[in-house]
Amino acid sequence: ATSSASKSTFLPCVVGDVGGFNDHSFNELSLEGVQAAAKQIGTTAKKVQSQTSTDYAPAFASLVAQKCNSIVAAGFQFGDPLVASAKANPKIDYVMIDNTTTPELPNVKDVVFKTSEAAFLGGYAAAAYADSVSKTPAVATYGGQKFPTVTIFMDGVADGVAYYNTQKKKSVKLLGWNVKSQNGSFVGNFTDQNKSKQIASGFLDQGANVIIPVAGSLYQGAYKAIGSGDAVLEGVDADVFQSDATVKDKILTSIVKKVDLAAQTATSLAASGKFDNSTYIGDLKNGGVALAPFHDYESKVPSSLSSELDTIKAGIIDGSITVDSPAATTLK
Amino acid sequence: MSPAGGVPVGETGMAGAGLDPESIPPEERARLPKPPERGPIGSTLIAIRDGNALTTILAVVIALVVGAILIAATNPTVQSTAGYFFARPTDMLSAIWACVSGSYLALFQGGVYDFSQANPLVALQSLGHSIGFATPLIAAGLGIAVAFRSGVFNIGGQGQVLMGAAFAGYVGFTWDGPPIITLIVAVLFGLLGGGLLAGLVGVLKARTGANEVIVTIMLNYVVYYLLDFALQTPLLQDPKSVNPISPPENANAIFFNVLPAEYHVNIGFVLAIAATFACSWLLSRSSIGFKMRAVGENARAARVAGIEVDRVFTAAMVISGVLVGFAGVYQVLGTTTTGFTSGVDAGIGFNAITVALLGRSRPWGVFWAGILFGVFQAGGYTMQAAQNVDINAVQVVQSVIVLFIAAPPLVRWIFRLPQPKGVVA
Amino acid sequence: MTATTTEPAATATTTKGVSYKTPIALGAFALLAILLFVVFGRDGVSTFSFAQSGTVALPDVRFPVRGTGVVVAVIAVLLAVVAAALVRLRGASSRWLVVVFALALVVGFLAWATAGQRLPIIGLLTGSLALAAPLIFGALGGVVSERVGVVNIAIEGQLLAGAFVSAVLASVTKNLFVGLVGAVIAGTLVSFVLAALSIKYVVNQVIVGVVLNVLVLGLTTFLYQSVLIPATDTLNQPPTFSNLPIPGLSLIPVLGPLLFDQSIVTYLMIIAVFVVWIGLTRTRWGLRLRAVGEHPQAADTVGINVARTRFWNVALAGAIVGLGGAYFTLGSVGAFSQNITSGAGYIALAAVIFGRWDPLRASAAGLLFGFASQVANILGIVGSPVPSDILLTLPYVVTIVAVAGLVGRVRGPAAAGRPYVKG
Amino acid sequence: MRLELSGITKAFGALVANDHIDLTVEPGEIHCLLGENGAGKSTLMNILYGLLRADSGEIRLDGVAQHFTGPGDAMRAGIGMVHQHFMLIPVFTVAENLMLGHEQTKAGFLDLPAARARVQEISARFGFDLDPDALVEDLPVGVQQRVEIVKALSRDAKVLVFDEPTAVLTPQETDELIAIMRQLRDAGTAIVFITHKLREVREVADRITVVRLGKVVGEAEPTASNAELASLMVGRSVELTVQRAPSTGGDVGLQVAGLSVLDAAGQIVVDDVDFVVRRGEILAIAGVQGNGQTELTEALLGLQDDVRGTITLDGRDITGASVRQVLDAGVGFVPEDRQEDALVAEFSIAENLMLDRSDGAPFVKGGAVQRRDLESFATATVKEFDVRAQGIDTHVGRLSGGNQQKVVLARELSRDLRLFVAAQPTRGLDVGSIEFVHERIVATRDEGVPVIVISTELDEVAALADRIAVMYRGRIVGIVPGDTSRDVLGLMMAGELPDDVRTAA
Ligand SMILES: Nc1ncnc2c1ncn2[C@@H]1O[C@H](COP(=O)(O)OP(=O)(O)OP(=O)(O)O)[C@@H](O)[C@H]1O
Ligand SMILES: Nc1ncnc2c1ncn2[C@@H]1O[C@H](COP(=O)(O)OP(=O)(O)OP(=O)(O)O)[C@@H](O)[C@H]1O
Ligand SMILES: [Mg+2]
Ligand SMILES: [Mg+2]
Repeated sequence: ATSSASKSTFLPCVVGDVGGFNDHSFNELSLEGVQAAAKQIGTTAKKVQSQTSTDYAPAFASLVAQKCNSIVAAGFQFGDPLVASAKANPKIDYVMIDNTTTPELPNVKDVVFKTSEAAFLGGYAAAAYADSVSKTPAVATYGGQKFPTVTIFMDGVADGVAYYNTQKKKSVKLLGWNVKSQNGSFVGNFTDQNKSKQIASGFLDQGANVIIPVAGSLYQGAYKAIGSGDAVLEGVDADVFQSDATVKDKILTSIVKKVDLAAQTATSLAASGKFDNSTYIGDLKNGGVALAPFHDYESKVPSSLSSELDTIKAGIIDGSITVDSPAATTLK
Repeated sequence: MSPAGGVPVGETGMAGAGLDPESIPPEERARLPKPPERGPIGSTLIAIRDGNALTTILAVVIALVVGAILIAATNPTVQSTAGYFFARPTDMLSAIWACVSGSYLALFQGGVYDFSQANPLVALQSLGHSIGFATPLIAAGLGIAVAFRSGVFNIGGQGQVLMGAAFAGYVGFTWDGPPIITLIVAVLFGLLGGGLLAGLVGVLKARTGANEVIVTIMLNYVVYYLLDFALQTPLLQDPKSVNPISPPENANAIFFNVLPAEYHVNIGFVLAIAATFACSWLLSRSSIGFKMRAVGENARAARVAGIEVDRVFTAAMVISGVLVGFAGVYQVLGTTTTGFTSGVDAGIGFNAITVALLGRSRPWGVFWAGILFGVFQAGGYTMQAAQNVDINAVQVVQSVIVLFIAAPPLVRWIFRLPQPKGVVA
Repeated sequence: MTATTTEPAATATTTKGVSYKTPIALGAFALLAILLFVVFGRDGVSTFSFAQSGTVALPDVRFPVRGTGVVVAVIAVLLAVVAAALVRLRGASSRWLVVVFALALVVGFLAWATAGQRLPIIGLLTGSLALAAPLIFGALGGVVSERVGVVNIAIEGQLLAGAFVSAVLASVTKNLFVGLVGAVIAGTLVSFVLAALSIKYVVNQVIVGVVLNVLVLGLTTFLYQSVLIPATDTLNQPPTFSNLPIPGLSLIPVLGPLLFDQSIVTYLMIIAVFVVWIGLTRTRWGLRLRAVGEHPQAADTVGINVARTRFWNVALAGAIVGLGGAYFTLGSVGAFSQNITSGAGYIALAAVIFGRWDPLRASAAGLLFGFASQVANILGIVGSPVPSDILLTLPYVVTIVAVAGLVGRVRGPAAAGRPYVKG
Repeated sequence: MRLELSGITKAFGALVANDHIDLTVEPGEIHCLLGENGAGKSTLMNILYGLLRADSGEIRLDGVAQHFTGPGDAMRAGIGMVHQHFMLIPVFTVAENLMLGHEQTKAGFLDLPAARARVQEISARFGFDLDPDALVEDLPVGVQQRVEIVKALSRDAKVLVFDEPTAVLTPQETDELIAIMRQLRDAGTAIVFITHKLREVREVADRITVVRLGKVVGEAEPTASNAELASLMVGRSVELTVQRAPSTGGDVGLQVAGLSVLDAAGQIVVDDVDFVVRRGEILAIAGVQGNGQTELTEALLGLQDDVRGTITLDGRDITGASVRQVLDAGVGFVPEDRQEDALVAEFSIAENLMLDRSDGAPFVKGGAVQRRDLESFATATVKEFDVRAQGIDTHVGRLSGGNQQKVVLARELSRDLRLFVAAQPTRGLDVGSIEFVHERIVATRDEGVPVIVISTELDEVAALADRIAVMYRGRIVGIVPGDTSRDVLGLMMAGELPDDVRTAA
């Protein structure tokens, strides 16, 4: 919608959800994406973080008042306030991350992710690794709170582990999540590191070899639970090996959801006047979600794993392997 | 703000862990209003006469200075110019001036009056936003204050807001009834929700002696997780969403605007004003209010005088819960009408404690304290957006202001002001 | 009724005066037990595992779930009846009876919930202690502060400040003990504000506490985001205390890993519990502290400086709570992260009251809460049929039930919350 | 040690509580301070003890000027004080209370055995019987007062202040205390003794100083008559004994049969009590504090949980009725502890006057307080009962004890009564106030209301009673006529009923 804006005056903006811009998750990544785009354009982005989960409208209003040209918002609760703001400000381009909005507006772009596809690979890799290091292999996952953006990871992981078991006729256990009953282990928030640590310890007691905490920065608690033990972690959202050097020695791999890339791309498009309202679905095919490299574990995972993962990835892309997640049902 | 009206009083049931007549320092005592309680105008006049308005203004001044230090210290321009301060001090000083004045202007523009707008009516929309934030805080603050005055310490605001929101929200999205009636029914259900939860606490306290501080803290968590659960079941979840969010409210259940839509001032605010009048009447003129205050001040004497203390506790909790529940109602029918989540309480339950205490548990004190908080919240967003001030810094400035407002003796000491007139000791 | 029909009072039956609260509570639980363990009984075997590394492992205990459920339900009913009988005869039920009842029910519930699974008892207990540790520190600080007459709502803020400062100082100096000292100082500083405002400037203690929590949360989050995050390597990467097994003792089955294979912070906590307990009851410090909290004017008349006593003991309380803050970082996960305490201070506040302002009972209340949380964790881990959100309410519900059913009316320090203003 | 106070002035805001007071107390002298409620006696003593700082004036001990910053300094200088209101920690034991502030320790721990020994030693010296391990809150007030006295004595003070210690003591206990004071005086201690009981003053004083409105108005001789002392104190002449006609003895108003009360711990505190009170008569219930009188009144009012037996008022059974029902049945009640049980300190006089009529007529209509009615009622009542206050909006907590008591009386007596129960109605009041209270009680009787007066004060019992019931260990030892001699009553209060005594049941 904004085509007249020249590069120097274009003002990209971002709204964060209550978790804050340092959540090691979608807020942080969307800010990074917008800031990266701003740097490219040669400007600085404005950011506003909601103080509570009901005042999204004022957050938008304050950015509108700053004369932002594009606004990126991440978090499912933003949906309707964003639509309302977009309706009132047709000249501003809006990017809605992790949610699909109705009705379709010309200046709103939805960004969603088939996270379960990457998580499937993550689950498979975890199972393979666990199987290679233990006679009683087990993979554990737990969440911060039971949000679909969280459980979609857990679904994918569970399917991946199950796929490994059927393919290899093994019985790698999955702890912490039951796809069928959609019930599992949760911290109850995204801040209680001590509790996260105790839950991870509990999984270690149950013999977990790989732990996948889907809980923002709470993987730090899990890292401490492992201590000098042999178990490893899988990161989520970002490639945690790169984003948090303090834990990289235990990061087997990460299930990456490229919110940053999506935010950056959409912002750049808006700046260059090429913004469109088509929904972006990040998946394995377009690289919107991915399994990060094994980095230091490259040599410790079974040598055939990489090629197996490539095959599975191809299978998922061509549809021969399906990943089910109730949480993904709205992703057209 | 009108701190003219004494201080919150009464055994808090935290076994004396609260606010007792004894806790009133002599100089406060001397300023205790003589009953009858006055309306807003009267107490403002008294406040000015007694010099309270002055200490309040000075408190805000100190807090703003503290906030300015915080804002300046974390401003990137200030930091970079500090590197060569001795070479060219003016750079840093002007950077400080720029960020501090800019931030506070933004706060004012976002919270009270946006003078960058030519049209004064448009400029006043900021105040409308603040009122939107203030409304639930006033209602919940009144609830906490009523409990306080009766000697019960209600920390269960969060749970009661959630209950109010869930009950009202449920009616609002399931029943597409006629205008007004739907709204009334939804509101009443919400009040019922808050009242039920708080009433449970009251009954537990009356029957088993269970300390209300523990029970309310625990119930906050219980209600939160139960609501989160319900939001994942067909009971409350929007069938169109996979997310734990409720369906949007039906149009007839939504608080209608009383000013042009841009002002975001709806009937909820009118109801909050009405609630303030009602509480004022309740506490100073009604029989039940009289009993509540008697129990709050001296439960033993109240019992000897034939007042059924346990019943009064329970009644106070229920009234408190109803008022706090209204904050929840406002959240779903006034603020986020497009579907609520388990975060719908928006921290109101806890902020309301501060609002109540800041307003010294007097209804009109609570009202103005709520407005002040509303201004901060609305202005806080503009501060963030315009000056890139961290939301947490805004929170710190708010807290500092509250502390200073609550401590007139400290402010007087800082400014070497004399004791107000007519004070003993 | 006439004078002649009035029995000598001691043997007469009454409806008022004696409390049937406990038997009623037990009865309700017995019904619940029947419902859960018998009506909704599950099949399979639950294995309570005592496996632990490096010590003499006890053998596993296996419970056939249905049978265990029935037995527990029967025991529960019997004990409830006995309790009612005791109240009728003696006017009060026995504390031991309640303990046995609770144990039976816990075993029954754990067996029921882990049917077909393995329940690691050691992990359950050590995890409980780990979750309880900051609560216990917080509760001890709360007890000290409130016993001297100052209501401490600011426990949450003190914990958070302790967690923040200890992480930063330990990172910068690479020295854990400097971190601990930092935590103590941070907690004390928060206390200074509480003490100065509430004692010297007679500001309402509750308001100061509530606002301090908001202030510290805002400040630490702000500093975390603007200062720590950009310099994680230097400012927020503290070492953590490793466990120091006490030779010999740590080999004792169950108790060894629980009590004698812990980090310094946990040992400090255990020591603190006993020091505060003995100190409060047996020393001059404790006597004066309690006197000031009960009747400041009386303390004044015997030459005790009330304001000073309050000020320094509130500071001490902050120091203790600050150590609890260090538990979150140096004692548990190392790095600070935003709102890492997640409301532990409010739970500790509840533990203070639940524990009737007594250090031992308050610590026990903290342990109960930690235990209930860890039970919920483990049930989530082994995969229980209960939805996760419902499981998460477990510790809170347990607390409410315990407070309403077993504790009842409590009386705190008489002068807590009241500033002392000399005439 | 010789104590000299000179020019002591202390103002609380506009109120000058002490106005250039001079006072000298010689060693080996018992110096009585007399004055009506609020005259400034306690203020003066609190200044001496370092609890308050004087605005001007000087304290000299043996000629040396003192500068006390707190009670610690005063104690070190050799001053001891028994305060008007108990300064004991209720949840501490006697020994702990005694050691507080100057604790002995052994290896860092409190040396409780030493404290116990000290309690026993001092109690033995003065002939008390104190259990060092008893919790103070469990002790009857008389015994608590002994603890206070032991506390004051334990530091071997050279100047001892007793601020109204006898208000809560029985005659026997008072006599014991007087003996102790004499013993101390003879050992050379300088003693200041404050009391409102003129009998005690004349019995023990070596010198008497009278204070009025913060100023010393003169000295009196111990030989002065009660009437002289009283008029010096109050500034007018006071009727020391109320004029009353003999009881007319109407129908039975209240009948209590087989009444027993059990406390929370299941102990019997009122044991199978029977009595009646007729319309137009005053039944005084005498006895040493803590023999069940408090519980008896509370049982009548519905304030006790565990009550057996029957209470019949005008033929209606009110056993087990709630407080509300009892009040509505026409019972007026003046509780023993006015500040804790009768008044809400932060409420105004007017609000306190409607405290027990907070539902329904005359002050509440349709759930709303009828403020105009209340105001006119309060204005009239304050005038009628001569409550000295700035206005009906004054907080009751700021009134003197005597005026507070008048507010309670006014409230209870302005209802239509069928029974009036007054517990310790004049405790701590000055003679002027006592005169007033007694007059009102007698007037109530004369209107035909049955009245129960609970008092530990034999003077009061003698002044008011038509009949006297004496309680001992929860039982009524006997009911005797109002003119029964003090000696007999004294015996009865110890549980003995002499054979030759006429009973009047
Ligand atoms: N802390 C205080 N603040 C304000 N005024 C006070 C205070 N203490 C005492 N007063 C005032 O000083 C006057 C003298 O009080 P004081 O306690 O000395 O009387 P008193 O002679 O001891 O009376 P009583 O015989 O009843 O004990 C009172 O009338 C009261 O108005
Ligand atoms: N904060 C205050 N402001 C004004 N007056 C006060 C205050 N506190 C106490 N007083 C007054 O101080 C005086 C002394 O208090 P105290 O409790 O000794 O009462 P009193 O007159 O001695 O009555 P009593 O006979 O019951 O002992 C009272 O007159 C009381 O009204
Ligand atoms: Mg006095
Ligand atoms: Mg007095």
